[in-house]
Amino acid sequence: MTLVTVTVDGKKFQVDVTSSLADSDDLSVVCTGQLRRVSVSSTDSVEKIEWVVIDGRPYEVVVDPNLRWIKVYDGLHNIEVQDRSISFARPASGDGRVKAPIPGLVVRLCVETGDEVEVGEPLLVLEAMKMQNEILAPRSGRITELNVSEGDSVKLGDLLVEIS
Amino acid sequence: MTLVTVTVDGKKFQVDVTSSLADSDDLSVVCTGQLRRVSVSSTDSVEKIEWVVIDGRPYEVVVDPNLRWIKVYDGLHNIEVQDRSISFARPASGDGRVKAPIPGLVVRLCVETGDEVEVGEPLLVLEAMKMQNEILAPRSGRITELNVSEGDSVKLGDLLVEIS
Amino acid sequence: MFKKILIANRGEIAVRAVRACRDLDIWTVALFDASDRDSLHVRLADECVQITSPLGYLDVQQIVELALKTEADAVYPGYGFLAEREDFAAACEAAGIVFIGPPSSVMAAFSNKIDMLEAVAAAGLATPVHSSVSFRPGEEDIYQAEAGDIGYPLVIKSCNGGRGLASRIIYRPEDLQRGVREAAAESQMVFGSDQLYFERMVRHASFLDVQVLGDQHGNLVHLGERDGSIQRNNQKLLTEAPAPGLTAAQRMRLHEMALQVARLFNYVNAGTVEFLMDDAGQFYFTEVKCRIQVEHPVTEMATRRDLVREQIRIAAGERLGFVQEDVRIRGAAMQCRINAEDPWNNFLPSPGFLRRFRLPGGPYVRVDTYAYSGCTVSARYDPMLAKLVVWGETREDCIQRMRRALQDFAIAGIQTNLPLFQRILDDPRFIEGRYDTAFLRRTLFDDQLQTDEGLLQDLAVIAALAYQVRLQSQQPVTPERLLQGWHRSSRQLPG
Amino acid sequence: MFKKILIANRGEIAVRAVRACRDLDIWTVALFDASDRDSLHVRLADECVQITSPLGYLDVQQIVELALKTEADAVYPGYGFLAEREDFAAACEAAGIVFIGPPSSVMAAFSNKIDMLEAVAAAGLATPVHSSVSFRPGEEDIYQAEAGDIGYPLVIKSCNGGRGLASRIIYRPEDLQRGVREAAAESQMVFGSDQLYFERMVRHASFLDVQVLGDQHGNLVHLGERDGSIQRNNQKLLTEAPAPGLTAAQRMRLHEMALQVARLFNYVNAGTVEFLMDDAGQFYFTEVKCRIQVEHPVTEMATRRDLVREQIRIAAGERLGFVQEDVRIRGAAMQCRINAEDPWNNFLPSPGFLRRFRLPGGPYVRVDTYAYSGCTVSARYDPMLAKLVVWGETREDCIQRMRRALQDFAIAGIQTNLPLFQRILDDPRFIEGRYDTAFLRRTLFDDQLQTDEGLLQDLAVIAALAYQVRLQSQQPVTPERLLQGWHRSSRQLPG
Repeated sequence: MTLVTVTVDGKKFQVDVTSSLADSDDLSVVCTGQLRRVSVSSTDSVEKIEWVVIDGRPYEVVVDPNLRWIKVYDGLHNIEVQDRSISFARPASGDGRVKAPIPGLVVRLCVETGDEVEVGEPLLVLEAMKMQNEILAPRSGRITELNVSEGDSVKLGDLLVEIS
Repeated sequence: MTLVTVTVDGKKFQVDVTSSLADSDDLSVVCTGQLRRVSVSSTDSVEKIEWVVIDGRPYEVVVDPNLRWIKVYDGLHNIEVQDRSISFARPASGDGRVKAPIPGLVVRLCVETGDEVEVGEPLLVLEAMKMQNEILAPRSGRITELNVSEGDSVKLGDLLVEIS
Repeated sequence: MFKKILIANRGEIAVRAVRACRDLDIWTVALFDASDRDSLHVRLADECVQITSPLGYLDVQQIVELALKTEADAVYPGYGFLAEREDFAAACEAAGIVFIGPPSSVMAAFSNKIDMLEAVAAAGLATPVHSSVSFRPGEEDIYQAEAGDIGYPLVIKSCNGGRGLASRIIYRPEDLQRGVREAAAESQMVFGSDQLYFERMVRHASFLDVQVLGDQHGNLVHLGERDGSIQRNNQKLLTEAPAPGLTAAQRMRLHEMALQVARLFNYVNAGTVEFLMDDAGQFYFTEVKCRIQVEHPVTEMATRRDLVREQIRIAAGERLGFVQEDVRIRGAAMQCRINAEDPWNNFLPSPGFLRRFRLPGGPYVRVDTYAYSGCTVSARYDPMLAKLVVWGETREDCIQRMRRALQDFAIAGIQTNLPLFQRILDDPRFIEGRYDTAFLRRTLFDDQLQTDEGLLQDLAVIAALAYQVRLQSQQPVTPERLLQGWHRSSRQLPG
Repeated sequence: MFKKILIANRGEIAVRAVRACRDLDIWTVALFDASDRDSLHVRLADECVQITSPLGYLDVQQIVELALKTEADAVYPGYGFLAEREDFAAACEAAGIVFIGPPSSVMAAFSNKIDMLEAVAAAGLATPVHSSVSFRPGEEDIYQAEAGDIGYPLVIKSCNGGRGLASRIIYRPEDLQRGVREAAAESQMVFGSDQLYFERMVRHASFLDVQVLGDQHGNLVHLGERDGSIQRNNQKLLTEAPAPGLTAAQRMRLHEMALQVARLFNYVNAGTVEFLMDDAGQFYFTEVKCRIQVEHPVTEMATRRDLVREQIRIAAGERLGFVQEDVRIRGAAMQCRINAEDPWNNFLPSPGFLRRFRLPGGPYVRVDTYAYSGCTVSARYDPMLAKLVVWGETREDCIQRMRRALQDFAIAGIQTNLPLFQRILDDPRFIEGRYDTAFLRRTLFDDQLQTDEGLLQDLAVIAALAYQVRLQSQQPVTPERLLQGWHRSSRQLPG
């Protein structure tokens, strides 16, 4: 029995998974008061969830292991899961720590420590796949940390900039 | 350093693998006196050998884990590997024990224990994939064992008949 | 046009149908049994519903109920299963659901093979010599007499049959009784009746299909012929259009006859009028297939018409969007029926997990399949894995492109009959277009002839490496697997 | 005809070339750098040879040497890399190897953009207003004066450039200096020269390519036009044929102009004559592309001519197999350029392991790609993952089929711009064929508008299940991944 609140593209839904996954591959889930019959390709790991059938509606899906998004036929949808039973909230997405979303080469810095930046403003330019990619500020604030300089090559996930 | 005699579709070749696989993915192999430069997709396991480049000739391959055959662009080739260094010979392929090559249902027996059979003669009919499949005698001889009867369903590899 | 179509089939034709519906912006409902929940036709559909009947895809009643439950306004039958079942078409019509195919009244005309042959013969077309009456396996005196009149070799056929199922070629009188018994049993199993009849075998025949399309407003066209002579167990392994062996005059006559037969039965929707041509160039009408055929993409490549789309449009009451003069057959098209079976091991089925499944590509190459990398090929249904279809400006280009596409097709995890096609395409008689229904039986495939020393040496190198790899990863050789299959001695001629 | 062709390229065009050679029964040699050893073009080729130079696929000298070493009698350049390098064509010719493209003498005529524009203008065709002299970044007084004459907005272009590389649109004088500096640097990097010139920007333009083919015997034909107006960073994302915005008269005039330009330069082999059309319907000649283009399959689908095959045949000295009257453009064709990048995250590249890669199929759908399930998309080369091309009897059918094919395309492991195309195909202006080069910039994509409540609820159910699965398999949430990317706030208009 799992009770969660799920936010999908900004809309909130109450979802209760009433049957445990061990039972079978046909599960009952209550979403906003309505009972859903659900079958799923696998319950071993999030990566293995690749198709789901809900009340006869089949979905081929890709689920982010960290439950930030789900990809279906019409593209990507942002999600956020909040566990009501253990009232544990996942961090909001407005986080100010900007990490390298791809490995690449820092070809230009657009800000310095102490600068005030607006959301969407370019912070630096990362070159990868023969393209120059602007890394934008996820939120407004002041640059409190700047961990790279031009010419640095960075790995996936390296902390580049922190905005507070 | 591995010294083997390989029989491919009935033709014998002396092959010496001079460099150990650990070195790199570029290996030197001597085949019938000629040095070959070889690179291979993986040397972790036989299943992972999926492409090989020999002196600039690329091959996409499927290798039977038990080294009975190799599949390339023009189909299947039978092989037999004999290790010269430890003079260990793999059993000949004329073996008389006939195992179920697919799971299925025995719908007809064509022989009884004690019968004399010629190579290629039908032993029994196995139904799978909506088709009736004749299992043929791999060699001539006498039926010394008959482990199934009509109506039996058999698993992959079950011993069906033995010919001595 | 329809809002929602239930697809009463599985595998590649169900996938094909979902796509055709999407191309018309029609909602689809996929049907699946317990073993098919994960299949591609289900994944691609807008909705899916499980068939729980033990009869599975053959349960007329449940399928009609599910169509009503899901509010489908039409049902697409595909081929096989219920596609040629007059009672299914009737049940759909009774339930107010459109059956995408000919109306049951038209199908009824084909339900008795002897009557159909007589009707066509009465219209002045040649048909194979056949028994005047039908019989059941018990009526030996009847069928012995009939067999005597017709002479050997003869073909035992089911009165209700089709798709070559339950048919046997008998060469010698002493084989007749067993043949009749077997055919009757199979006919009972497949078609629910053991009524049989005989046809005299047409030797050295070409197997010619003419594709026709008729709408509900009396418009009828043909889309040229297909040569399906390269068969094994009545399965067309390789099909091409146009048929290589026809003169322009013969071709025109063939198409004319096909239209004549279709008119005779007031045919509606997509159908195939089938003929045998003997080595004297004489055509014999054999049957009409009241459904889409496995080989339809060959015609689609040659004419650039989407046959499944036309089936749906016709069933919805629309008029044909074109007339005979608009049908242009350009270049040559060819289809190889790729089965999950091993041609070098007596065509044993080869189900299992598809570790690698990389489709051939490039211009004018099309693959219709339900399979994909990482799926499992079930042992439960027939072994057809994919249909590889190519088109070329000339027959020569087409053959060369097919050779290339066969090489491109990378499959690991199961065995397939790909190598068989590579050998067919290199056979001089095939290249010259001189082949008939006996081609496969007569053709001996010895792959040692073609393998050059260089390739064998490279294979030896690969084997040696694989051996060393196994030594190092010390996988024990399990005797069971060691001794299973792959005896060269069991390699033999297909057919 | 050639015996053996070395393919001096990688990725999908190298795969395309290997297939075209196989279709002509020509032996192929694949070139690969250390990172490409495992790539599809290597796997499919008959031979392969490694390029060890740090310049990789750009090393003229080593590639010619390898062609000689492998005894190739011709080299296929594809697009990008050395395809438009006159010196490469010359080096091949000097080494006695056929360069499959126009002779270097023809390419020379295009090496200086200003001269080329003047030549075309002299022949009486309209060209964009452009600077009369070229300049280098240091010569500010010159380019300020030129900019004054031409007026804003203007386009900075490289004299030696192509493919829109090293070009910048400048709207305000104060941006000119920085723009020139950047363009010069990029031009130096890409084309080895920092000579620049200006063109006045043609606003609300349509980007029209006319495909031409000329043999060595003076025969020249066009294969119709392509509309490539839907661009981002000078990359044609969606291309269609025929161009939706042309009247029959305009179309005829456009084709005539293209042939006129090709004749003017005695063009040989496959090429593209490019024009801009302003909102008044006036055509401006811009450049000639001396190579196969990324978008060539669109023309292949519309005309059923194999352009790469024709390139090879022409280079081998053969005559065109057809005349202008034989070229029939039937129906409509469309290509989506699928990139490994995330349109909702500022188009960041998304390299990585392809866990799932299932191609769309069915009639008249073609995918040109180097990728396959289980391969790794390298961060080293450009993000083009696949070219999805479809054909339809009408433009409407074509759009609907493309929608279906985009839904069919199953990719997991990386992000792609597939959703962007789904939105383009639903845009009313696109559906009506009313769009220009500003379309993407002007189009706002808000995917919340289209998602209905039902889908959102089902997604919530899936998310809840995934959450429970993760609880049970207790995978810890690694802060690093948790905090990376996917901020909705960073979603913004493409372009």
